[in-house]
Amino acid sequence: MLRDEPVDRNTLAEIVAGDIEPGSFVNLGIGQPTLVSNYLTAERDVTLHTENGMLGMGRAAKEDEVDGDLINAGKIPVTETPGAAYFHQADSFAMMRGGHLDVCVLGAMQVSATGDLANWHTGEPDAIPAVGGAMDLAIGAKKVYVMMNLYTRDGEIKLLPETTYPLTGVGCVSRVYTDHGIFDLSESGTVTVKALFGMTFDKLQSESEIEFVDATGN
Amino acid sequence: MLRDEPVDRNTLAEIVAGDIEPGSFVNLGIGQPTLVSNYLTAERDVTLHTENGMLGMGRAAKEDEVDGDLINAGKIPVTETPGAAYFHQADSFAMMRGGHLDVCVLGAMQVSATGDLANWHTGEPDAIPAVGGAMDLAIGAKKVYVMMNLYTRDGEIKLLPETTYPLTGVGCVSRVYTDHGIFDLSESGTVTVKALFGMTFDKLQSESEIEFVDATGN
Amino acid sequence: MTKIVDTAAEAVANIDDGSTVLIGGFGNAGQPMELIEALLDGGATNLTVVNNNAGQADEGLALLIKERRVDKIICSFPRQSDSWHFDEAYRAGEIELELVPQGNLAERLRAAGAGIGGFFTPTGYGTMLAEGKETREINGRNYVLEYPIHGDVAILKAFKADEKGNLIYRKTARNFSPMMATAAKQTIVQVEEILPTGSLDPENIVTPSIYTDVMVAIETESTALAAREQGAK
Amino acid sequence: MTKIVDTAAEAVANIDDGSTVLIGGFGNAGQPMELIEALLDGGATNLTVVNNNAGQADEGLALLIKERRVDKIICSFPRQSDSWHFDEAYRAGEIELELVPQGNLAERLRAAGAGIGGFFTPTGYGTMLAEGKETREINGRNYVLEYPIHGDVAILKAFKADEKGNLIYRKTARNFSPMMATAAKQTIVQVEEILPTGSLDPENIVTPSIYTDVMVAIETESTALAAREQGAK
Repeated sequence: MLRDEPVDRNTLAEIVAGDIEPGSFVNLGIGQPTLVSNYLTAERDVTLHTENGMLGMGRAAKEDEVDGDLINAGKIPVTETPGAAYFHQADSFAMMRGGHLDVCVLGAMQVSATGDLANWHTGEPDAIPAVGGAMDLAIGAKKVYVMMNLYTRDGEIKLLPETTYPLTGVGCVSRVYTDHGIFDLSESGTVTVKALFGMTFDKLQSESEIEFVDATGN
Repeated sequence: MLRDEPVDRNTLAEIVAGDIEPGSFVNLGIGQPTLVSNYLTAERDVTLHTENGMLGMGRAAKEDEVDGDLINAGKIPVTETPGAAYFHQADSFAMMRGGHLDVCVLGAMQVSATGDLANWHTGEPDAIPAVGGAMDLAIGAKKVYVMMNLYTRDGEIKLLPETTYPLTGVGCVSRVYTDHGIFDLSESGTVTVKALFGMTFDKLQSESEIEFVDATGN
Repeated sequence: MTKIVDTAAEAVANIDDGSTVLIGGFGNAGQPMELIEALLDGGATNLTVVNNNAGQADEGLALLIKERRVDKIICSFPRQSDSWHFDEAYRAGEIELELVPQGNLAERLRAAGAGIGGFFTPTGYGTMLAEGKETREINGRNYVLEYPIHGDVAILKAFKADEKGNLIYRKTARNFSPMMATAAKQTIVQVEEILPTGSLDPENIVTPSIYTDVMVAIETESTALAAREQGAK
Repeated sequence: MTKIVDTAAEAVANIDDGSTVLIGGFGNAGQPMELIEALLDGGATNLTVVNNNAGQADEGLALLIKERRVDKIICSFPRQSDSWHFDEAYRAGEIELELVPQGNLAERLRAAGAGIGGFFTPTGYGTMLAEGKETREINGRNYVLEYPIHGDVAILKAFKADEKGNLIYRKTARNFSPMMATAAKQTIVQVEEILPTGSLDPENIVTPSIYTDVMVAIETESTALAAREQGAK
């Protein structure tokens, strides 16, 4: 797939949603991945997991629905869908760690060619660290997808031969969705480019020492 | 305590029941320990645990109460008491292993002076082994009591310096109730004789190399 | 997504020879008799079975063993007064036995479902069931290292389900089933009744739908027992 | 046996200086605000606190930290937009932080309650949070060895209790409380309402009475929220 322009976050969320198999159980990380839920139509019958103890999480609560006892992992009030189930935190993380979720979609600061993920800590000495469920989510599904901008605000590429920030998980990411393209990762470090948005393969290859394989169908 | 005669199983069960603190959570093993429940009056407010997934187990079911979905660890149909709770086998054994029960009462083939317990296997080569929850029960309470006859049918004493049968648990028994007396065990191997029934201290001491301490108050 | 099928035979149709089959139940309570019968009729063989027991009398798991479909059983309490089919197979050297203390069995199944690689348990330390196993003293207590037990398939009995696959159980028939549902690649459940999604209170679900792959509604004695209990109130 | 007391102050009266206190809640959901306030009023200090977070805004755990009663916190997610009291204490070097991935935190609390001496978890392997920890490859996957977290006391919020001490929770306010109830020497619970024993369905109990030591009935917003939900049906 090729597009002339980079895609915006909503378009990217729609693309991710389209790649999730109907009937899947999915955890959407905080931030950009949350947008995916807007494109998961009822017919897709996707069940959302929130790691603070619920399967069948619904949309964000409207003002008159807000219930302090019903929040998501980002501490945002949400709603309940029919067929939902509540459970405690140990059962909830057992569900992730045990590989029962079909897909996790996470944000990232950096991803390596072999699927190493850095998304919790810049490593700056004065930063107060907070990991939450990030390391559990990183290893917490059959497929772990990352959704991020390909470049930092300073123009540095975030898909790297090796990450430089402290790791969240080792070799855990299978696919990366970005505003400039979609990438399948592999243990060997070969990265298959599934789609490019407003960028040529040559331009991409010129920016990185990663061994890219062009599968955009161009 | 001294009595002129050995005590029968029911009398011994009544003595054990009398030693269980009001409000305790208790697991009674299969066989002789089950008799203890007959002497746990309502005022004692003792809650019975059965390792197949229940707190608040009631008495054995009468004929018209028999429910195949409500059985105890011996697979005997039982009843439910107000305030009961059901849970799965992992939670049930977590309750034992985590040391939450106040007392377990178990049968035994042999007990050592240091509290080693043998109650699951004679070690005979042609015996089909079956352990069930025995090893979990052995380490599964704040206090583990044994109830047994002091002698085998062949007249061999079952409270020994060291067990000869395969172990169920190491150093786990704190007290032994028998037809001939009651014994407190210790890590050091010193056994304190709390009561004797139809037996003198000298007779007991003559039969064993255990270092007995007479606390019968005689 | 949970698939609802019409018969026990369809439910167990894709259990292959050589599978590790986790079978729910403690004695007969919670034992999925109809699924086991279908498995017997279906002919799958060379199975490894995980259950607390090794069958009672002449039904369910006991018949699988009688017919020599089970190469190996992992259980805590095989020998009972009515375990004659197991006893015979065992004495004939025709079934392998891995004896596991009951709490370790439950915890090893939980570990499999929870992605835990191994755990240190005090149960069995110093006994012949820990021979050859790694041990460690932690904070003054001795432990044995035990590993997860994974299943290819779990066959379970629950009480009620909703169409989405959420499950509740009845009384002590719950026993091993919630762990087994998490520990197998495929979980097949017989339930008394499948209700419309939304009928079960989300607070009371014991096995969330994510773990249920195949369901079949089969009414057993449990339905009558529950009705009797309701009537008595 | 569960003791029922009349006030939050009585409930927390015997929490000693230097205790390890497990505090339920994920953010404000399930956080036992009234018990924490009583702990604040009671003056206990030099505490080690275990919670998912390190307090929000100007209530509950945040105030305990503001008042420098907490020497150390074991949590997964201290830094939030409104964690200013923690941030200040941390930057001043006046609070020690043990950062634990959330699932490992939950599992370590469960292990403490379940008598497990340690367990191998894949979470955190290869990261700075596993530095110095024992690791092991098991069946081709890499794991970190983690140990239980025991508490001297747990202070929790549940939804309903019966007089015997059985507990149920409400929605995602359940979170860490069921594990914490099992992991502490003493478990203290604030509940919306204490019902006569026999009022709760034995199938639906989340925390069995054996884990509950002290209870106090305190009505909070949860009661109104549940009533609103009932009304909406």
